Amino acid sequence: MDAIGELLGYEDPDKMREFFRKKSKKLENKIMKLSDAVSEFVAESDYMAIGGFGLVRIPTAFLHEVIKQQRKVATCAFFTSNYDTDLVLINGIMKSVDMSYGIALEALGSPKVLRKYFENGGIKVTEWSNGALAWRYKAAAMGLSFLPIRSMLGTDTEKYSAAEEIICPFSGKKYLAVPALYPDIAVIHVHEADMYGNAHIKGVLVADVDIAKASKKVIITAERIVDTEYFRNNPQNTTIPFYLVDAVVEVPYGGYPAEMPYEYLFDIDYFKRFLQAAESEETFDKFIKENIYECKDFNEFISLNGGVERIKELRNLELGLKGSEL
Amino acid sequence: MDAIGELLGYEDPDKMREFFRKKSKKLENKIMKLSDAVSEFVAESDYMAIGGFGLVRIPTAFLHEVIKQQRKVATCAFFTSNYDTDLVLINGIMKSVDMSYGIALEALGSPKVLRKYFENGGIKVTEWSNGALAWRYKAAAMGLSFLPIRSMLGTDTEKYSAAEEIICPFSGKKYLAVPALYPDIAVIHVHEADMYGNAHIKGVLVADVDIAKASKKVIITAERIVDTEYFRNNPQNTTIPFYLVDAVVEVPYGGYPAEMPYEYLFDIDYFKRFLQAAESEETFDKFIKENIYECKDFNEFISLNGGVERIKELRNLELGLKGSEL
Amino acid sequence: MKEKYYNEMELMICAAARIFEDGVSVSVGTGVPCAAVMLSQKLYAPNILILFEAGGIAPLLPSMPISVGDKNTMYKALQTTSVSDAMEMNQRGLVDYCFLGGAQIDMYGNLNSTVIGSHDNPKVRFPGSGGANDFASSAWRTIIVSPHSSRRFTNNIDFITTPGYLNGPNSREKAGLPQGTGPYKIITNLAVMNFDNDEKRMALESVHPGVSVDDVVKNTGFELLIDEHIEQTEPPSEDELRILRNEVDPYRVVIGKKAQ
Amino acid sequence: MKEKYYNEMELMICAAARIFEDGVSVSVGTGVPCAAVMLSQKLYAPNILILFEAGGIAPLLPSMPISVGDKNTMYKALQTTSVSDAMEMNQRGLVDYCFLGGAQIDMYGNLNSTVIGSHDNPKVRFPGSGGANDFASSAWRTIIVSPHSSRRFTNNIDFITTPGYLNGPNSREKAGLPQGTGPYKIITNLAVMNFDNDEKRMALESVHPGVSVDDVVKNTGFELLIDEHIEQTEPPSEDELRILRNEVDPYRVVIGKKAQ
Repeated sequence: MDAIGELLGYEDPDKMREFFRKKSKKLENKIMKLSDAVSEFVAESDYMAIGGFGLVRIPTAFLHEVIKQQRKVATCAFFTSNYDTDLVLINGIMKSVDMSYGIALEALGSPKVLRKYFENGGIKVTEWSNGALAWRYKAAAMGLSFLPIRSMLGTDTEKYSAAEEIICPFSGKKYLAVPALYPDIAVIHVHEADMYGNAHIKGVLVADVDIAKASKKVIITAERIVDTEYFRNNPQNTTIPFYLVDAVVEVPYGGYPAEMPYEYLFDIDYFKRFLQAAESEETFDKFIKENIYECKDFNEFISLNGGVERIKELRNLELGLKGSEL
Repeated sequence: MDAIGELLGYEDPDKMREFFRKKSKKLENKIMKLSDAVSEFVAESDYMAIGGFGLVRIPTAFLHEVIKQQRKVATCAFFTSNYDTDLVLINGIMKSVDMSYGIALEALGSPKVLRKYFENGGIKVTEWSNGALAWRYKAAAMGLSFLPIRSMLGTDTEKYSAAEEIICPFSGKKYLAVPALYPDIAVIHVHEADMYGNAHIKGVLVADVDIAKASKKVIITAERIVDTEYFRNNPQNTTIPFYLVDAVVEVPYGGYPAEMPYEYLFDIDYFKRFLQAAESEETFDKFIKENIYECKDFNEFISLNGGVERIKELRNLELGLKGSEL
Repeated sequence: MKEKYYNEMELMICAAARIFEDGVSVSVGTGVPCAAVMLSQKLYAPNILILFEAGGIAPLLPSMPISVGDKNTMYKALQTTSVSDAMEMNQRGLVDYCFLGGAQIDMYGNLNSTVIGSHDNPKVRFPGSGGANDFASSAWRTIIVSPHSSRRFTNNIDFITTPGYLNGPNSREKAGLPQGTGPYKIITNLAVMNFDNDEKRMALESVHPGVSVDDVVKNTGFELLIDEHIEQTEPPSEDELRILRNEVDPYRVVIGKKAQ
Repeated sequence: MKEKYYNEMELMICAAARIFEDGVSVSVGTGVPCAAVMLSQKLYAPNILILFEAGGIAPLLPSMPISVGDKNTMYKALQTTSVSDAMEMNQRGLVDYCFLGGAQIDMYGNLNSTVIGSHDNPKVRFPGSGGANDFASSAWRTIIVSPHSSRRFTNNIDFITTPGYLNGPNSREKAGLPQGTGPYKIITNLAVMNFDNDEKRMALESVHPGVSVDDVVKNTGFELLIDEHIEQTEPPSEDELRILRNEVDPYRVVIGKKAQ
């Protein structure tokens, strides 16, 4: 089968080696303000990758700031993604995307207004499975221009992808080769980071380690900054090592309204309001205006939605305290 | 270049899928006595893989028991290996091996007697690099019959390997495809394990996670058995999950004379005695007789070499206590 | 009559829960699949190994997850890991069952969760494959849960997101998919179906209480293989319902929804 | 005279330590390479990123490791990870320098650490590639440290374990190795050598104090490229020796050995 999808985010591995060679490996203070990180690192030509999964560990603060600053990106991976890519869509200049999952908040439903971006034919989609996109990141992370996989074969998902069939020289079996994916920018929300960019993620890692290795620029937003001794005293805590990272931004509750494992649950009420608003352009524009454009910063957004009191409730829910229930 | 080495440890991926399908995924008590684990699991036709690196985290107790019981294996991966493969060689029935590194205790020297096994032409060697063997395990661990790599190309290491050159369909670049490696049995020494086989390794992981995934049977030897709650309360501690594991053996100091990171240092004096003895067949046979055959169990071996007092010294050295120095 | 003591959703969950042998591994998402494995774990298969593609392995699910990576998917889990690790476990042959759904299903069990209409100019755009294609490619047995209608059960499938038996016998193997895998059962609000071993086509296995074979035929847009004698699906037992309602889904997150 | 205040091993370590720009990453093993990066870190390149193939990343080496995975390689490390992770970091282009040795070296910088004699019936069997082939394949610059003798520096190399420039210009690229990589410098007990940019052949860069060009030629089994004017290797400075002896290797684990 010949795949007819557009090949996005791919580069020659030797060209990427040259790029990675030039990245600084110094222990430098990379802490930045959120607004500066967005204005300095997000460019219109960028392919953006976003960490987390579904309603979990989304770099919301960063993405809200991207919208506030009306920074646009050229394309994006819709991979295990919900609220995150919804936010990227709002800026609406993407013409092509890699997509394994998107425009749905899993069990909660789908934001109608954003689905229209696709149904109007305004966005060209290259199809993948979650595994395929995870493996595309992994190929790049391994320093390879492709990885063989056993998914997608024989389906329209293969046909509308940009993969190529190959034969294993040992078994003679057919495999699908997926091309490495090198995002220009990745944004990953973590529990702890130090000033150099060493970062610790608790709970499921999704594809974030490979995304950090695959991406040209990596922005870490962290619930809190910790001393480097935190990592030196337990180097197994280092989920993402400093030399991959370009900027570190401290944003307490920076994942809200998504869940931060072991810290606070997602705010299901917020997401219901979001989906409700997304029923029409008008209500949606109003919702985004109130929750993003008119909030002077992320703290104001949290305040608008219940503030630290709401976070406390979500924290109790996350930790299963006080007989609180979802 | 056409590689002329013998292809060892490879199987068809679909055949391996059938094998893995049948492995029990139940939470069963897998704790066994050391001697039973050896007699039940080590077979003469086996390809054996050994965890750890160099002088670090070697499953010594298990391997000493293999020798005591005169259990032999058909072949073995000499990968980052020192004392471990030296021990496997002692039983001496291997006709072919995969080798990236062996018969040397790194900076300390090489056991002359064991080098002779190779210099007498009695063992056929398929050559690999450390990376290549790590990636062969990883291919199997990923459910693939091969992985593309960028090492070994153009060298005699490639020529005497069993790899195949392939072309990347995206970049047009030449890669070396290394075949998946599926050991029949793997032995891995860990810090903590529960009765089901969940295992935690501290410090460098070497290739042990991939080895555990790639191998048909996996034996865990552990410094200590812990309650399953240890893992359920921090599931990021699970370096090797239970469903990969066939047997769990509790052996305190089971890595001695190798280092167990954060617990005890390697016993450099022992290794010097070992190398000294390996200067001649006669002294070596005597050394092995005393240290292995004539020890009724692993505790007696430790006692012979200084006992728990020596372990205490090595522990102080490992932890850098009391101004103790290597 | 049946509405007296159970609803369609409860029946579907119970029918699914009975499939699993003890000690099998099952990849699940949110909703019905998750309720089914929880029920199965409590009643039939205490050693069932549950995995979520976001990386939660063997959690002691305290209640229904809403997101495939949320806290319930890692509650008292035996490991938290990554998407590729879960997918590679599957690719290695370690996942016995997966649970999927789709907007369209054809007679070979191929699933569409991508678009209605043409790919580049869709009438409706769905979320896409997610992990469905991966699990259906490499898990040994795929279980499909779906509302039953002739619009959904159609051979005019707009897009094969996820492989069933593709074009029939041997076509999975020819495409390169792992040997011996494929769709196993389909559970709808009307019936349970399976696949004929030779033809790899969908066959009726049992109809739910109160449903006739004809009801199923009318709501299926292609020809089902139908044996002369079709059993009735075992209705939920008292035990199943008690545990489902009291322990598995006390807030009626899943069983409170309509099956269609 | 020179023996008065330093030995050959000390000179080699100091010559190697001066190579590194601040902020580069270096893969090292035990012995001279490790002493050199430790010295470099203390004197010239405080931000040098040290990595060990067993998985120790950016440790604050308190003293010389004896094994590539031992406690020193992870002491206050910023990450402990795996062989494949370290090798993939290298394959991605993130390792600037690696340090290697070998039993034989030819004029293209190819190394043998596998056998003397034939492969299948060797006179001497060495440990094999270890990680050497991987690092020399993908690290940007390979530094070779070796005793200098015509037996070792020979074009009659019995086995190419680890790639230098293979058969000369473009042969690495033709073989499929990553672009722009290859041997960079060779440091022996007699001299420092590098590689001619066009011919990819070994060229003399400097001779150590007290060593003549002729001494180097006599101890090299192939024709070296030699410019008319050859510099003298800068001898160890007082600072270098003080730190090397007091802080880097106080127990003379490396500097107490003979270079040959």
